[in-house]
This record gives sequence, C-alpha cells and structure tokens, in this order.
Amino acid sequence: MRWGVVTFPGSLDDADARHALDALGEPSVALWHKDRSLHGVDCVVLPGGFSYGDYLRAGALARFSPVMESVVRFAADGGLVFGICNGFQVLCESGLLPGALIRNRNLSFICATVHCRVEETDTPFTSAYSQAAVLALPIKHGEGCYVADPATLQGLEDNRQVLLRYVDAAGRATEDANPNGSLRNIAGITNPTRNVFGLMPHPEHAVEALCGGVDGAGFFRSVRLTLSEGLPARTASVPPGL
Amino acid sequence: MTTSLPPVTEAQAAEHGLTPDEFRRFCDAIGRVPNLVELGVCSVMWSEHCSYKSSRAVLRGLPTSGPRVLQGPGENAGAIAIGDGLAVVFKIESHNHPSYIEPYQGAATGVGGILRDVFTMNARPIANLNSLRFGSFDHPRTRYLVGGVVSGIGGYGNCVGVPTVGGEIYFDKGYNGNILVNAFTLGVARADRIFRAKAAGVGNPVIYVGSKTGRDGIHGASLLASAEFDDTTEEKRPTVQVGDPFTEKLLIEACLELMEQDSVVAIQDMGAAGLTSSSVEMAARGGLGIAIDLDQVPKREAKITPYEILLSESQERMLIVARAGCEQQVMDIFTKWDLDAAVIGRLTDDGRMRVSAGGQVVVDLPLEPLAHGAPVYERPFAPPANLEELQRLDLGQVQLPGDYGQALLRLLATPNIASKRWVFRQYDSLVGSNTVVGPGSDAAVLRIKGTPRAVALSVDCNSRYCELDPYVGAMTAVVESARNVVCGGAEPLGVTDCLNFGNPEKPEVMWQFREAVRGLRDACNALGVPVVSGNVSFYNETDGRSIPPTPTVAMVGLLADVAHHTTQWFKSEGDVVVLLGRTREELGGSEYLASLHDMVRGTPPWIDLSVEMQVQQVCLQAIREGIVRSAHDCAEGGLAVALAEACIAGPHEPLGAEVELEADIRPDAWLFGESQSRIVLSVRKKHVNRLRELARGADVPCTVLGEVRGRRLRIGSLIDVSTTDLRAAWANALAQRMEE
Amino acid sequence: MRAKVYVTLKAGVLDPAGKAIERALHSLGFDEAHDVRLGKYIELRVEGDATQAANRLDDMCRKLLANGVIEDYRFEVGD
Amino acid sequence: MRAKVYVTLKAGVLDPAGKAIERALHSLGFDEAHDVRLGKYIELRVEGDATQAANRLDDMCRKLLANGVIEDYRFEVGD
Ligand SMILES: Nc1ncnc2c1ncn2[C@@H]1O[C@H](COP(=O)(O)OP(=O)(O)O)[C@@H](O)[C@H]1O
Ligand SMILES: [Mg+2]
Repeated sequence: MRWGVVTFPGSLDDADARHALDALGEPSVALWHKDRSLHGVDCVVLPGGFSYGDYLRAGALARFSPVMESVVRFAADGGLVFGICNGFQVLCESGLLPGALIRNRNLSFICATVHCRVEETDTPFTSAYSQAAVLALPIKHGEGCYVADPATLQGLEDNRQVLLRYVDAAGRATEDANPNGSLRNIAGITNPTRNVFGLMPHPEHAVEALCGGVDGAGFFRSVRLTLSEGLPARTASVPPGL
Repeated sequence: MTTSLPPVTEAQAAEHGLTPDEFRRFCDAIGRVPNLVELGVCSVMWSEHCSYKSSRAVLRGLPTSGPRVLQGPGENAGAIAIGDGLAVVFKIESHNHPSYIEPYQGAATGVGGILRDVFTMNARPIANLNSLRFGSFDHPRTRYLVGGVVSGIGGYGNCVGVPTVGGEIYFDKGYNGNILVNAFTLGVARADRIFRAKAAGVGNPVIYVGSKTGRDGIHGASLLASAEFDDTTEEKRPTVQVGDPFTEKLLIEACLELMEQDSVVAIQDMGAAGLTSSSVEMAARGGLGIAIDLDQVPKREAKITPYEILLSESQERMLIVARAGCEQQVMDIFTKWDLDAAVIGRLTDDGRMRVSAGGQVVVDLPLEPLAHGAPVYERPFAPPANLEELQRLDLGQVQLPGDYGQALLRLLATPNIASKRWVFRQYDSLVGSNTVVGPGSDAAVLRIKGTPRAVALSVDCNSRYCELDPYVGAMTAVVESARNVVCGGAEPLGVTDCLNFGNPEKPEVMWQFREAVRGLRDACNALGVPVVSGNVSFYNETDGRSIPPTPTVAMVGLLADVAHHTTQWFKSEGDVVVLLGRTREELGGSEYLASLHDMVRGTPPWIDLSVEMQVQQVCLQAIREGIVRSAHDCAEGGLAVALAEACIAGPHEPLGAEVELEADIRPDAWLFGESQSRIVLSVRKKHVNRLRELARGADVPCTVLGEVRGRRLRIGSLIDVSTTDLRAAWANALAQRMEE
Repeated sequence: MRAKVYVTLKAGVLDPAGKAIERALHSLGFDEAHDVRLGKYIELRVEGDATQAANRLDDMCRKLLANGVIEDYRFEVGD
Repeated sequence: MRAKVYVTLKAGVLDPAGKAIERALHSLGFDEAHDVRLGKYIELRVEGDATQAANRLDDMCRKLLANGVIEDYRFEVGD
C-alpha cells in the first residue's frame, strides 16, 4: 500500500508526516495542491500547518484547492482520508466531517503533550489500539476547540464516531484535561462510514522514542492492517444504526 | 552624469539624521549635493543600524575565526561546519523599537527578518530562539507588551513552520520604557552550497521576489533604531510593518528550491532599509555597479514615490542576482509558489547605483561611499559616575532570612526565575520533528536528520550583572550559555551576539559597550568559541534613561552523538546529587538580593575562565561516558533554586532530594548566591567514583551533596519543603502575573 | 461598487473572544458593556450592477466568507 | 441599547488575510472581487442614553477595541 501526503501552500507538518511514515517503514508520496491526481495512493493524509495562512478561518481556503476535489471524490468512494490538526480543520470546512474547530478557549496557541483516550477500535484508524487506551500525544494549535450543534453531537455519540477524547493521565475526560474547550472533550472524530478521520493531536510527532514518544504510531499501523487485510475500507465495520 | 531633481538643503539633511559633518562628508564623496531620493538612500546607509559607525572600531576585537568557521561576520549570517558535509547557519537580531510601538507586529516581523537572514544563505531554518526584556510588572504597559510580543513571536514562528525551542525572558524596571526583543534563527545547509550576497557578472539580472512593496516602515528599523524615544515618538511613528508569515513560508520553500539549481549568483533579503541596502550591499561586495528601474518593482499602492520604494521596509521580500539567461527558471519557481517575481535591473561595471523611475534618473551615486563611506567614530567613554557606589555592598546590612524555605519559595515565584511555560507553550516547538529537548531545560537539543549528530542551543544574558560590571557581565553571558549547552550534552561551537545598549554618544554608555565587548572577547577566546555573527542595537533609552547594558549571547553547541542529550531534571530516586565547582560568598547582583532585599548592588560573581573551562570539560566528559542522568547549571537563585528546578522542572511527577548543607560561608550565600562555574549533576551511585576521578583529574571541586529521594526537598536543617509546594510556587507564577 | 459583508457567530455558538473582550472592558471600568460578540467585517469592491452583485455576494458568502455551521452573514452593496 | 463597532486596518497597512481571501475568491471564479480588506465587527449592548454611550464607546475603541497604531474604528449606537 502507498500513502499520499498533501502539501497545500502553508502546510507545515507535511514533511514530518512523511518522515514519520518513513520511520514506520511506510512508503509515501507527496501530493501537490494544484495537482488533481492522487497518484493511486491508498490513504490520503491532510497534514498539519497553516494552509493559506489559516486566514479567514483555519482550513477555509485549502478546501478549494484542485487536489481537494479528488480527495472528496476519493472519500465518497470509501478511500481512507486522515486529517491531522490543520487537516482536521480542512475536513470540517469541506464538509467531509461534521462540526467546526474554533479558537481555543484561552484564545492562545497551545503546544503541549496531552492525554487522549481511544474511544473506538473498530475503525481503520484505531484498530491497532486497545479499547480505552490512554495515549500521550502532542497538540499544537490555536483553533482546536471542536464545536457542533447538540443534534450533531448526539449523532456522533450514537454512531460511535468520536474516536479520541482529551482525558487526564488516569483516563478520565475531565474539564481540566480539556486543553482547548472542545465540546465533550472531543479530540478526533470519524464520518458515518468510518473512512474519514480527523484529529487535533499530532500522531506523526509521536512515532519515535527520541522525539515525542511512540504513542501515535498505532494510527498509522491501524491503516496498514486494515488495508493489508484487503477489505475495501468502505465495508470496514459499518456501525449499527446506519 | 547627474539627476534632474533639485539638490537638498542642510535642513533636510538634518531631518534625515545626518550631522552637518556627515552631510559635508557625503557631498564631498559624491562631488555634489544629493537630491532628496539620494539623501534618503545615504541616510539609511549611513544610519547607525546599517553602518555600525559607533561600534565598528570596538567590534574589531572579537575572535571571529576558527577551523570550523565557514562564514564569519559580514554576511547575512555566520556559518560553522558540523561534519558530514553539513553546516549550521545562525544569527541573532534585535527588533526592539518596533516591538515597543506595536508589540505583536514588531516581534513577528523581527522573527521574519532573522529567518530571511538565514535561509538567504541556502540554509533550511530548523530552530528559533528569542531573548526578551520587559519592564517590571507594576508598569502599566508591561502586560500588554509581554502579551503582544509573545503572541507575535508565536503567531509568526508557528505559521512559518520553524519551531521556537528556547529563549529567555527577564523583567526589570530598567526596561519600562524600552523593551528588548532579540530573535535568533539557526538553519542547516550543505557546507559546499552556502550562498552569499556578493554580486558578480556584469549584465546579470537583478530579480525582485516576494511581497509587493508598500509604504511600510519607511525610516523604520534604520532611523527608529537610531533615534531615542521621547514624547514625540508618536509623530515619528512610521507605518508599522505587518508580517505575513504565510508568504514567508512560500518564500522559504521557493528560495531553497531555487538554490538547488545554479541560476543564483547572489541573494540577500530586503531587511532594514529594504531595496536600498540590499542592492547597495550586494553590488558593493562584488565591486560592481547596479542599475534599477523602479517601474518594474511590484507595488502594493499606485501612488508610492521612488523615495518610498527605495526606503520601504515591506516584509517578505528578497533580491536575487541571477545568471543571465536563467530569468525564466527563476520566474517559474516563484510562479509555482504563487509569489511575485520581476527583473528590476542589471549589474553594471561602473561602481555606481543608478535608479530610474518613469524614465527619469532619480539616483546616480557612487557605491563605495554609500557602502563604506560612513564615518567610523571613536566615541569618548567613561565609567558611569555612580558605578563605585553601585558596586559597594556591605553584607553586614543584609539580614539572614528568618525562614529559608519561605525564601526559596519566594525566589521560585519571581518572574525572572519562575517557569517560563506560560511563554513557550504558545510556541510550536515540535514542527520539523528534530526537537529532542524542547524549551524547559538548560539547552534545547535538535537532531540533525540523516546523521548521528545534534545541536544544542541556549541564549543568555544577566543584565543586572552587566549593569554592575559590564566586563564580568558579558563574560558571564558567554560562559553561562556555554554551560547550558554543555549541560545539554554538547560541545560549544560558536556564538552570535546581540549588543543592546543605550545612546553611544554618551560616554558612560560607550564605556559599558567597550567593557562588554572586552568581556565577550576574553570569554570567547578562553572557551575557544568564535563569534560568527551578531547585531548591535544602540539608542535603547527613553527620556534620557538608558536600558541596563544587555549583551545577549546565543551559543550553538554540537553533540557528536544525539544519544548524549541530557536534561536538567532528576530522573530517579537513589541517584546521587553532585555539585561541580566551588561556592563562594558572593551575593552581589543576585536575584536573592534584588527580590528579597530589594537591593541591586555589589559586584557580580567573579569568573575564573580556566576553572570554568575545566568544570565544563568534566561535565561534558562525564556525559559522554554516559554516567550523567541530569545536569543543570547554577544561575539566578543559586544552588537552592537549581536543586529545586532539578526536582520539579521535569515532565513527570516531581522528585525530592535530601541534601547535606556544609556552609563554611553565610547560609544565604551558600543557598542563593550565584557563584559561577557550578553545575548540579545527578548520577547513579555506582558512577560517583568515576565522576570523582574525572573531577580530580582536572582539579575541579566535586562535592556529593546528597541523594534524589522522596517528595520533599531537604537541605540540611534550613530547608524542608514538599515538591508539591515548590512546583506550585514555580509553575504558575508567570501566568498569574499575566492574569492579575 | 463597494460592498460590505458582516459575518457573525450563530446564536449559541461559544464566543471566547467576545467573552474575553467583555471581561477586558469590565476590568477597564466599562461595566455597562454586555453581550459582546466578535464577528468579521469584510470590505471589498465588486463589478456589475447592484442585483447582479448581490447574487454573487450571496454566493461568495455561502461558499467562502462564512461557515454555515457556526456563522451567519449579511451584506450591503453600493454606498 | 445595542451598539456596533467596525474596526478596519488603516489605509496602506498590509492586510495578508484580505490578500489571501481575494486570491481564493478569484480561484473560485469571483474575478470581480477586488481590494478585499478583513476587519472586525463587534456587537454589544451598552447602558445609558445615546450621547453618553457614544462617548463611552469612543473610549472603549481607543482603549481596547481598536489598535490605534494600525487600525481605524467606527461605531453606531442604537438600532
Ligand atoms: N522567551 C522564551 N521563549 C522560549 N523559551 C523560553 C523563553 N524564556 C525562557 N525559555 C525557556 O525556559 C527555560 C528557562 O529559561 P532560563 O531560566 O533562562 O534558563 P537558564 O537559566 O538555564 O538559561 C529554558 O529552557 C528556556 O529555553
Ligand atoms: Mg538564563
């Protein structure tokens, strides 16, 4: 299988994502925002950064790049799309994921290591983790406060689309453990068909013991497992009630 | 040949900051009276900021060469070889005055400027540091300035994708009316692919790339940085430069991509004095001439005048001399990155700067006087009248604390010692995935991908020491930054310095400056570290009051093996706590005297440079032998604070320590005195003897202080505080001061 | 022709910035300030006649200038 | 009573956001959009009568809502 990492103008962690995949022995290619072709990759990573400077709204301008037309189609066909931080913001702005990411509760950029709990493991992105595993992952964002209307939130919970929540070291989703004010401590979500995933923490900065620890590696391993099992991601466990 | 514009008057020359002598000197050099545009060009080239006319003579004393030095001072940044065919390229620069006027944009554009100085040499920036000085918290503007500057540094650095991995921040009423914002960038380049700003090849095209030119910061850095503040500052205010980190990111990628080819002859950023200084300096370095057509310059506003275009300090712009015939290659790359690029001129052979606009010649000047014709001043100097008084300290008048535990807690909560997390958590310290040790330890450590190596970085200056004795204070800045880097596991490689001082036309300021440079020189010579780049910022004063002399030193160190990286905090119970170096009865200039006794006096701790060297070498040797679990230098707050930080500064639960106190001196001096050349180490029991051997070999005092144990810090019978209380005092103090 | 676009947060969407401004105002002694909400104000120049421009502006807002999930918009054409 | 504050960048001050928005509009086919400038739009409720409120608002703008170094402001009181 092959990964594709998109570079928008203003993408910053694109090289880091490819470096992480490298470190994990995963082959990847760079995808350019002006290029509509996804070059036959099996999973598209939308990396962190400040695409188009995040001017107007984080992720708002990137969604109109030519490459995003292909990503939207790819996702509709069940292709795996993995949005990290700014990538998550782009996915929300382009409607591939519900809700929106607004300024952190404290209004300032936060770079820190936080704890996150894996809420669901029957997805292509989290299958390598054990249920309720608590991960130490870095966050670094100014607009990571996840918001959505009550109905949408309920839908996310009912369909078990919340994949990652901010928790304390003991795994409790407390207010203090919530770094940015996200509703229900949401750190990462998937779409109803579970082939599009967005999260604010940076797993690509947590795959090497030397730099940031290894707790993030599981997300990439999960995708590898899912795809090497050969099942088209589409049919990979459709949640009950859909 | 001359221009059709009318000559200027002496009054206009004065308004441009030229003294009558300087004006006469310029007229003689060019053989006539300049027109207004030419005067503008001269005034920025001859400004203190660009010409170093007050500092040049003094700076000649600094050691700038060494076997590893690939590029010393004089280019956009310095470069040092680190092996594997790679080099580190780094520089520090001040953006003090703009940051006082508009803290967010001032600090942001400071970061943008120093980044350009580094990537213009074909180095990919991998780390930023910043050194900040603010007034005391009881000054009404301090919170606003701190908040604006810190978010400005973050706003730019985070968006441009270069991690901010360290720095320093101090608060002192001496900066109430004049803050300091010094920004540092380090990049990595291929040693054989370093680009310089020396034009070559008559007829080669001069290409403008990056943002369009607007009226930003006309007479900004250049004049502002050369003019004291007073109540008329408001009127003098230029259009503030606004940074666009997004465009800078594109500019980095486009320029680095361009420099992979060989279409570039020379390249330089348009920094202070924008198009003028970049074109003059590049052409002059190459001993050529340059002809520029302002009609070709990409402009943001239609009505902008030639004078304004030449002096504009619009950000995110670069000037490139390309090989004739490569124009299209260059254009294509910048088009790919959605950036403006335009051929605006050519190199000529007549040694002149010729600028035309609307078919009319507006500047026709010989380059030599512009680039090198500014007077070099040997300004008069004399020690401050109150120096002796300041240096007098009668410890008999200094009461011993009633409760040493409380004293420690109070020290830990002072803004100068408290955790700086409130600051650095606003900075992305991870992007680039090289950060092995981020902010929060003595030195930041970044790996060099594709090699076993890493670099360690620290920036330091204790301006209180410098006020009491600029010579010792500057030496301390060098040795402390070196010690920090050594504590990180690295061998000091080289230095860049940012010399922030008051008005050089005042003898006492000039004396402070000379003494500080002498201190830098002696310390760098002793440690064998060259100064490869730097920056001088004069006229840091308000209503006639100078800032404390602040010669900021950024040290770059090399780890041959990244596995040697070391942090300041204790690792596990049972480890033995050892002190390298000797503690003397030195309280002069200490944070303890300042914060707990409201006294800034005495002489700063003395430094024996040979002892300092030995201490650092023993520490580094021990780290390389793999026996050191933590290393932390004793700085502000002395031994007690260093021990406390080792207990609580780590990312994990705090660890306590039990420490013997064998004070043959005043206990407050033993606990809180700031004697130099001291490092607190923790090692496994089984390695204590090896450490002793190493120390004995270099006859460095090596004292076993005690052991890492429990959840309290116990120091003899004087201090017994829980690590919870220590951390509570230290961790949130700065955030609380900001929210008050 | 000149156009002005006002983008405001939907009722019910948290507005931390607005809250912060309100707190700051109170700490400055402006106790009379309440319900502060921070939105965006976009000025631009557009071609074409008023009705045409209006349609296009509405399009711009829906597609880009406002995020329908959290924001409402309003605009004025012509001066 | 309701009040509205408009904070805009001073003429000549670079507006990176406006620039980026304009680019995006063009790439979306809105070629007729020019001179896009992004400002702030603040809605709030204030007490006291109109003239009083106006004075206070002016104060608020100078002290907090607008950064006089790079921004201009304008406000309306009452609906
Ligand atoms: N302005 C700043 N930006 C980033 N990091 C900072 C800043 N100020 C301090 N730090 C970090 O906080 C830690 C403590 O700073 P400092 O007390 O100056 O260290 P030291 O005394 O060892 O030089 C260091 O790791 C430093 O890098
Ligand atoms: Mg220090």
